Amino acid sequence: MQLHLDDDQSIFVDTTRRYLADTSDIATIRALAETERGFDADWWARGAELGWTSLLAPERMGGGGVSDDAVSDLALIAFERGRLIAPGPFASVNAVVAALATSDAHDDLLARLIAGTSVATLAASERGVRWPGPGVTTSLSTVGDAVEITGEKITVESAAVAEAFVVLAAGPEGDRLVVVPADADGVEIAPRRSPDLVRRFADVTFRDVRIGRDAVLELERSDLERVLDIATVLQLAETVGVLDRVLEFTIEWASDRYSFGRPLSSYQELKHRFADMTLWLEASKATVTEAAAAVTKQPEQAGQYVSAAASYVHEHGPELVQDCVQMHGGIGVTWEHDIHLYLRRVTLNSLTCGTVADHRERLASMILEGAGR
Amino acid sequence: MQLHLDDDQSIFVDTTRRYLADTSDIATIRALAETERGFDADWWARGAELGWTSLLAPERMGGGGVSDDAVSDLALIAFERGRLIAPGPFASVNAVVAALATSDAHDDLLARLIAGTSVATLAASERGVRWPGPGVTTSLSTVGDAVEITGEKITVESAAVAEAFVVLAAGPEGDRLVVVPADADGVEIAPRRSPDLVRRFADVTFRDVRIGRDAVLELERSDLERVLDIATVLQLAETVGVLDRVLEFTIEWASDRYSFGRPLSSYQELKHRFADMTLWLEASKATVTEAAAAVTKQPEQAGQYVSAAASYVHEHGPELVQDCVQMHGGIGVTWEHDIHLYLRRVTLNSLTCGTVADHRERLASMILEGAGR
Amino acid sequence: MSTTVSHDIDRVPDAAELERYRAEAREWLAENMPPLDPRADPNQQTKEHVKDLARRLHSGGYSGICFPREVGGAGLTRSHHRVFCEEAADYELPIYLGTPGLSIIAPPIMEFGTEQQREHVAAMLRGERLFVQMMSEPTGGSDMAGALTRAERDGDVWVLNGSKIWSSGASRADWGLVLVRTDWSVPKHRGLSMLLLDLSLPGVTVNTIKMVDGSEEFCEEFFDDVQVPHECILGEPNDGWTVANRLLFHERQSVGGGSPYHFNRPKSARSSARGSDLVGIVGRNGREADPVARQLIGEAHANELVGRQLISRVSDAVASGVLPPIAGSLLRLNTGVTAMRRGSIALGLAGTEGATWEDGDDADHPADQFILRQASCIGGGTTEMQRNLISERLLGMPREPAADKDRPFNEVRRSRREENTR
Amino acid sequence: MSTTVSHDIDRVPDAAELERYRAEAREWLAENMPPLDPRADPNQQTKEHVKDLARRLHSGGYSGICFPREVGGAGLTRSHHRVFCEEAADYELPIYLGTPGLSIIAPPIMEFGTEQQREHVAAMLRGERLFVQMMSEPTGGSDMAGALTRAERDGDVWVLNGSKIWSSGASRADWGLVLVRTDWSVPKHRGLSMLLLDLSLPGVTVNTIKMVDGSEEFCEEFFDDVQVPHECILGEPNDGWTVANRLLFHERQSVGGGSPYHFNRPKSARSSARGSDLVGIVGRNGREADPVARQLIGEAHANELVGRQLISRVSDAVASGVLPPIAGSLLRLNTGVTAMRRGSIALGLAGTEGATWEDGDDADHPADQFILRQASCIGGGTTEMQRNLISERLLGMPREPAADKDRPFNEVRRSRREENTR
Repeated sequence: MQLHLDDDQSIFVDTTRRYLADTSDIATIRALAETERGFDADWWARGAELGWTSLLAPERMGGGGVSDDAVSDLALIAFERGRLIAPGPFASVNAVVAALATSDAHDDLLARLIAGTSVATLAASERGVRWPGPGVTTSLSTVGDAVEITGEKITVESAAVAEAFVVLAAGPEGDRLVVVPADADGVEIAPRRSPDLVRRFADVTFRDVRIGRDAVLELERSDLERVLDIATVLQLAETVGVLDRVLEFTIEWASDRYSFGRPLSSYQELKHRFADMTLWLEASKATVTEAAAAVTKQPEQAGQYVSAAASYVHEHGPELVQDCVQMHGGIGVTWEHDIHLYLRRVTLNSLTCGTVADHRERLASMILEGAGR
Repeated sequence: MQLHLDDDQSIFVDTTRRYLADTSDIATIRALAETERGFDADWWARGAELGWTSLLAPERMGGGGVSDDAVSDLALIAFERGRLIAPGPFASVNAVVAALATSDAHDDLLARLIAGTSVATLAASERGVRWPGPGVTTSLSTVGDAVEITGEKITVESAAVAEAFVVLAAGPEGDRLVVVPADADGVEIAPRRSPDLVRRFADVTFRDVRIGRDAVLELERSDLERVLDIATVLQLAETVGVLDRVLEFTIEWASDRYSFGRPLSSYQELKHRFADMTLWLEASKATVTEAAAAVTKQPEQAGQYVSAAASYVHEHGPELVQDCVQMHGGIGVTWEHDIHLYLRRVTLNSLTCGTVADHRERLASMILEGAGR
Repeated sequence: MSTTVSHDIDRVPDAAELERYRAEAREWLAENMPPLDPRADPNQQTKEHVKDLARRLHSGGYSGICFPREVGGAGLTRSHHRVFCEEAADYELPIYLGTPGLSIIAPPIMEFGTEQQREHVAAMLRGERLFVQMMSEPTGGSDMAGALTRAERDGDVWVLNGSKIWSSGASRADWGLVLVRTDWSVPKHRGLSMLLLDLSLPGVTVNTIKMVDGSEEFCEEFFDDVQVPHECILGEPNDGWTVANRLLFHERQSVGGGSPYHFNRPKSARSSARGSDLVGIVGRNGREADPVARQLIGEAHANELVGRQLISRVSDAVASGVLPPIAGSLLRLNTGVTAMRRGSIALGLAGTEGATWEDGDDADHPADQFILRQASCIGGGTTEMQRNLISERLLGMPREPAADKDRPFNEVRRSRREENTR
Repeated sequence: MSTTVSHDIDRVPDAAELERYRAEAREWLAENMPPLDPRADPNQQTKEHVKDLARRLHSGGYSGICFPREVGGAGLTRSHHRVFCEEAADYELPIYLGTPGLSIIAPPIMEFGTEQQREHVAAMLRGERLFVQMMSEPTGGSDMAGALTRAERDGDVWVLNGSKIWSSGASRADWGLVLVRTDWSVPKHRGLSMLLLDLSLPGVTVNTIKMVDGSEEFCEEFFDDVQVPHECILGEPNDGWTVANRLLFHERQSVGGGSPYHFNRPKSARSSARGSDLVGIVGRNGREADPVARQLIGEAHANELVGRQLISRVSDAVASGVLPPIAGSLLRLNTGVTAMRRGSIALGLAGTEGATWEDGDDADHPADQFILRQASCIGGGTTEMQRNLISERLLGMPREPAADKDRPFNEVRRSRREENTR
C-alpha cells in the first residue's frame, strides 16, 4: 500500500504475507466460519510472534515500529490481512495496546496481548451516538476508592473471548477510556451476528460495574481520539487490501471471460467502470497511507486525515466490490463464489469504527466549529 | 407528455405549439435576454388568448379545463413551453389564478390575469424555510378592520412588473395566502439575477404593509398547499419539456458526429448513458403526468405525488442536461451553443418551488408524521 | 403462427363491469383463498402448495384471467387482471405459477405451440403442471444465444446433453422449456431450438444453487443422454431463437412489473412506504427526527412511487403502440437501479446499529441484504443488457460489434484460455 | 532525441538544503513579488502583466526551478519546486506562463527541439515570449490525431491552412505549437507534424470564444496561407504525433496537478476548507447546524483532501517508476469528477436562497458555476478519454475498435452527412 518500503518493512510484510498465504486461504476461512470464535487461538499467537500486536507497546515491553512509524507498519499488515480476508480482531487489539501503553497499570494484560495469548478489544460504539462522540452515554463515576461504569456498548469485537474491554465512557472530567475485565460483576455479553463470516461481535452491557481507579486511563480527549483513530485507520487499511485483491481477480476474470465472442474487458462501458474502480483504489491507498502516517507524524491533522479517508473509502469501497460482483454476473451472488466473502468484510468495516455519515459529521465539526485535535 | 390526448386537448396543445414555434425561437430568447422584463407583454397577452392563464379561473369568469382536468391541460402547455424554453411567469401566474378563484373579492385582478394584460405572482419562499413550510416567518396580523403583513420573500418571479403578489404568511389561525398590491405602502422590491436569461426575480420585503381584510384568502392549509403544488407541478412539466428537447437534439448530435471514424452513438459507454437518460426522461414524464392529474383527481395524494415528482425530476433533470453538455464536448460550454440556455432553465427550476431536499423532507414528514393533506 | 391470445386483452371495460367484477372477486377471495402472511417468503411455497393455490384459483375462474377460454382461461382484459390483483393483495397466491409459468413461459407456448402443446398451458391453469425456463448456461453469461447444450436427432427423438443454470425454482417444476443447439455449422442464432422437457425423464438431474443469502431458489440442471420425443420441439427446429426472443420479451415485462399474466401485488402508496423496513430501521435507531435519515426516507419513497408510475405508463404505451415492446427494458432497468439504490439507502439508515443483529433473528437485515444487492441488477437479464437493448433497439443506435455474429458457431472463440469446445 | 531535462529533478535533497532554500525564497518573495489578491481571476492577467511577473521571477532564479541551467533554469528538483510553490502561495505568479507554457509546451520543446528551438524555452523563462498550444479542431472532438488543418511544403516554407479551437489564452500568446496534417495518404497518426508558429505572421487570425460564464479565455484561430519557415518543425516531419503524445502527457500531469513545472498553489487542509465558498454558502444560509448541510461539507472536504493525496502518490509513483506515466490520467480523471461533484454539492448547499443574487454581485454563485460544471470534465481531455486511456494503457484492456485505424486518412468518414473533405 505504501509506495516505498525500507528493507526492514519489506521483510516484516513478506513474513506476514507468507504466513497468511500458508495458513489463511479461502477454504480455511470458510471452515472458520463454522467455528464459534472465528479464528484459531494458536494461529493468532503465531501472528503475534510476527509482530501483529507489539508495535504500539511501550519500548520497555519490546514495542516500537519496524520503521519510525509503527502505525504505518501495522497498516501494511492490515492491508495484507485484507487481501486474504484474514480473521481476528487486529485493529481493535492494536488500538487497545496503544491505549494501555499510556499507563503502566496494565502491563500484565499488555504482555498477554503482545504474546497473542489473550485478546482485549475496544468497546466504543453506542446506539444513537455518532462515532467518536460527542454524546457518549456510558457513564463513569467515582465511588470511594473505586469507579463505576454503567452503559451499553455495541459492535464489541471478539467479546466472547476477550479478557478485557477498553470502554469509552463519559466521566466527570470528560470522556475517558476505562479498562474493564470481562469477568467483572455486572458485565453482560450478548452475542450478535454480523455480515462477516469470521469476525464475531457482541453487545456488552455494563451494569454498575465497580472496578479500581487505576482502570481509568487518564487520556485527554485528543489522546483518546488517537486510540480510536488507530482502530479506524487499521480497519481502513484492511478494507483497502480487500479492494486491491477483489479488483485484481475481477480484472483477470474480465479478460478471461468471453461474451458474444469477445472478452468482457473489451466492452467500453465495463472498461470505463474498471477505470473508475482503479481511480478509487489508488485514491484509497493514497489517503489511507497518509492517514496512517499522520497519526504519528502530524498528530494535529490525524483526526481530519483519518475521517477524510473513512469518508472516501467507505463511500467507494463497498461500491467497488458490488461493481465487481456485477461484473461476475450470476455466479457473483452464489455462496460458492468467493467474492461475497470479500464483500462481507468491506460492508462490515464500513459500519464499525464509524460510518461515512459519522466521519463526514466529524469533518464538518472540525471545519465549522474547529473541533477535534 | 400525457400518453393519450383527446381531440380538444390535441387542438389546445397544437395551437400553443404553433404559436411558440412562430414566436419563441432561440434567437428571440437570446434577444429577450437583453431586455429588462424578459418577455414581451403583447406576446404574453396573445398567449393568454390561447388559454394559458384562464383554465383555473372560476367558471363564471370563463375558466375551466379543456378536458375534465385543467391542471393536466396546463401541464401540457408547460411541457411545450419547456421544449422552447419560453419566457414568462407561467407556473406562478396560474397558481395565483387558482388562489384567486377561491374568492370573489379579486375578480378585477383575475380578469386582467386571464386577459394576460397584467401579471401577479406567488411570494412563497423565504430564507431558511423549507418549501412549503412549516416555519413561515412572514407574519399576518389583524389591526382593526385591516390586516398587516411583515416579512421578506425571496425568488418572487416577475416582481418588477407584477400588479400584485399572493403572499404566504403566518396568521393567528395558521398559514394563509394574502393578496398584496405591488404598490402598497411598505412593499420594497429588490431585483436579483438568476441563472436563467429570460426569467426575472426579486426579493420582496413587506414592512408593516396594511391592507383590507378581504385580501386574505381563507384557505385551510390543505387548500393552500394545493396552490403551491400547482405552481410546482407546472414548473416540473416545463422542466420535463426542456429535458425532452435536450435529449432529442443530443441523440441527433451523437448520431451525426463522428469520432475516430465512427459515430459517437456507437460507443457503448455513451450508449449506456443515453439509455439511462431515456429512463430518467420516461420516468419523469410518468411521475409529472400523474402528479398533475392527482391535484384534481386524487387531492389527498397530490402533495405526495408532487413532492415525489419533484424529488425525482430535480435529482435527474439537471444531471441529464449536464450529461448532454458533456456529450457535446467543448462547444457545449460555449455561449454560442444553445444547450446552456436549457441547462439554465432546468437549474433555475430545481431551486424555486422547493429543492430536492425540501421535497424529500416533505415526503418524510408525510410518511413519518402523517403530515400533509 | 397464431397470436398469443385470441381475444382483446387491451379492451377497456366500462366502469360498471369492472366494479361488478371487483365485488365478485372480493367475495370469492374471502371465501376461497388463505389470507397472506406478509412475512412469508413466496419463494418458500412448496410445489404442492403452489398447485393447491392454483387449483383453488382455477375453480373460481381466476387462474388465467387474460388467457383465452379455449385453454381454460377467463378471456378477460388487463383491467380485470389489475382489479383482481388489487383485491387479492391480502391473500396468498401461487406466485411460482404466475412467474415464470403463466407470465413468461405460457405466452410463447400460446404463440408458437401446436394445439397439443397448448394443452400444457391448460394444465398449468388447472394447477396440474409447473414449468421452469432453462435458458442460461454456466459459461454463457448474458449471451443466451451462445448455448452449448446440444440436442441431436436420432430417429423420433432428440438426444439431449449439456447443462443449464439460473433456472428459478426448477426443483419445484414438472416440465421445462430448454434452449438447445441443434446445428453447429451456422451462426449462433440460426442453430438453436426450443424443447419442452419432461423433467422426470431419465438422465435429467436438478440441483439447487445456494445463494449468498442462503436461499436455494435457483437451480442448475444436467442432461445426460436424455431422450426427448420429437413432438416436444416448440416452434420450428433451428428457429428456437425466435421463440426465445418472445420469451425474453415476456420476461422483461414480468420482471419489470408490466405483465398482465403474473400475480403482482399493488400496494397503496402510503402503506407501502409506512410498512417498508426503511421506516422500521429509522424507528429502531431512534432517528425519526434526523434530517439526514429523513432525506433518505423521502428519496426512497419517491423512487418507489415513480417506479410504479413508470410501470403504468410504459405498459400503457406498449399496449397502445406508442412505444415498441422493447420499451419493457426500461422497466427492468429501473427495477434494478431502484433496488440497488434502496439497498444502499437501507444500509446508510442502518448505520453502526445495523452492523450486527441478534442470533436467530431472521428478519431482513440491511447489512445482510446489501450482500445480495446486485442480484436485482443481474437476474432476468443484467442491467448492462437492458442498456444495450434500450440504446440499440429503442434509440436505434449502432449495435455492439460481436465477434461471433456471422461465423459458424463451431468457429467462435469462447474464452482466453479454452480452445473451442467442439 | 535528448531527454526532457539534463539533471535529475527527482533527486531528494536533504532537509537542511530544502529549509535553506525555503528561507531564501520566503525572503525573496516578500521583497520582489506582489501579494496575491485571492479574489482575482488569474485568467484575467494581461499579457504584459504575465511577462512582468515572469521577468521578476527570472531575476530571482525562480522562473524555471526544474529546468536545466543551459536554458536559464535553476537545475533544481521537484522538492525545490514544491517548497517554492508553498512559500509563494500568497503571491501573484505568472499563471499563464506556467500553464500551458512551462508545464505543457516547454517539455516537448526540450525533448524534441533543436538547440535553436530550445531558445524558445529560454525566452519563456526570461518572460519574453508566451506560448499557446493549438491541438483541437472544430470538427475533431477528442480525436486530436484527426486534424484537418494542413501544411504543404513549398520550397523552404510550409503553407498553413485551416483552423484550431480551444487554444487557452491564445489571444495573449506570441507563439503557438500547432498540430497539422502533412501527409493525407497514410493512416491518420502517421501524417502529422508539429509546427512552431509565430502568431504575428500574416494570415493568422485569433478570435476569443465566449463561454457560458462570459469568460473569453479560450480562442479559435484561422490560418490562411500562412508561410511558416521549414526550421519551425518540431521533431521529424510526419512524426508530429510522437511530439503530441508527449505534450498530452504533460498536459494531463499539469491539469491533474502533478507537474513539476507549473505554479500550483497548495493550500493547508484547514484553510482550504474553511476558506472555500462552501462554508461561506452554508454560513450565509444559516445552515451551519443543519446535519444535511454538514454531511455535504464533510464530503467535499474529504474529496478535496483525498485529491491532493492522490496527486502526491501518483506523482511519486510515476517519478519512481512504480506506475507508468499514463497513470497521470488518474489525476486528470479525479480532477474532473471531484469538480463535478463539488459543483453539485455547492448547488445543494445554496438551495433556493442561491437561486438568485444581487445584480452586480460578481462573486462566484453556485447556480452560475453549475452552468459551467462540465468544463472540468471536458477541458484538457475529456473524462471519457481518460477512462479509455486508463483501461487500455494502464490496465491493458483491448482498445476500442477505430474505423480509421489503418486506413489512409483521406478515406476516413468524418460525419453521417458530410462527404470526406478531401
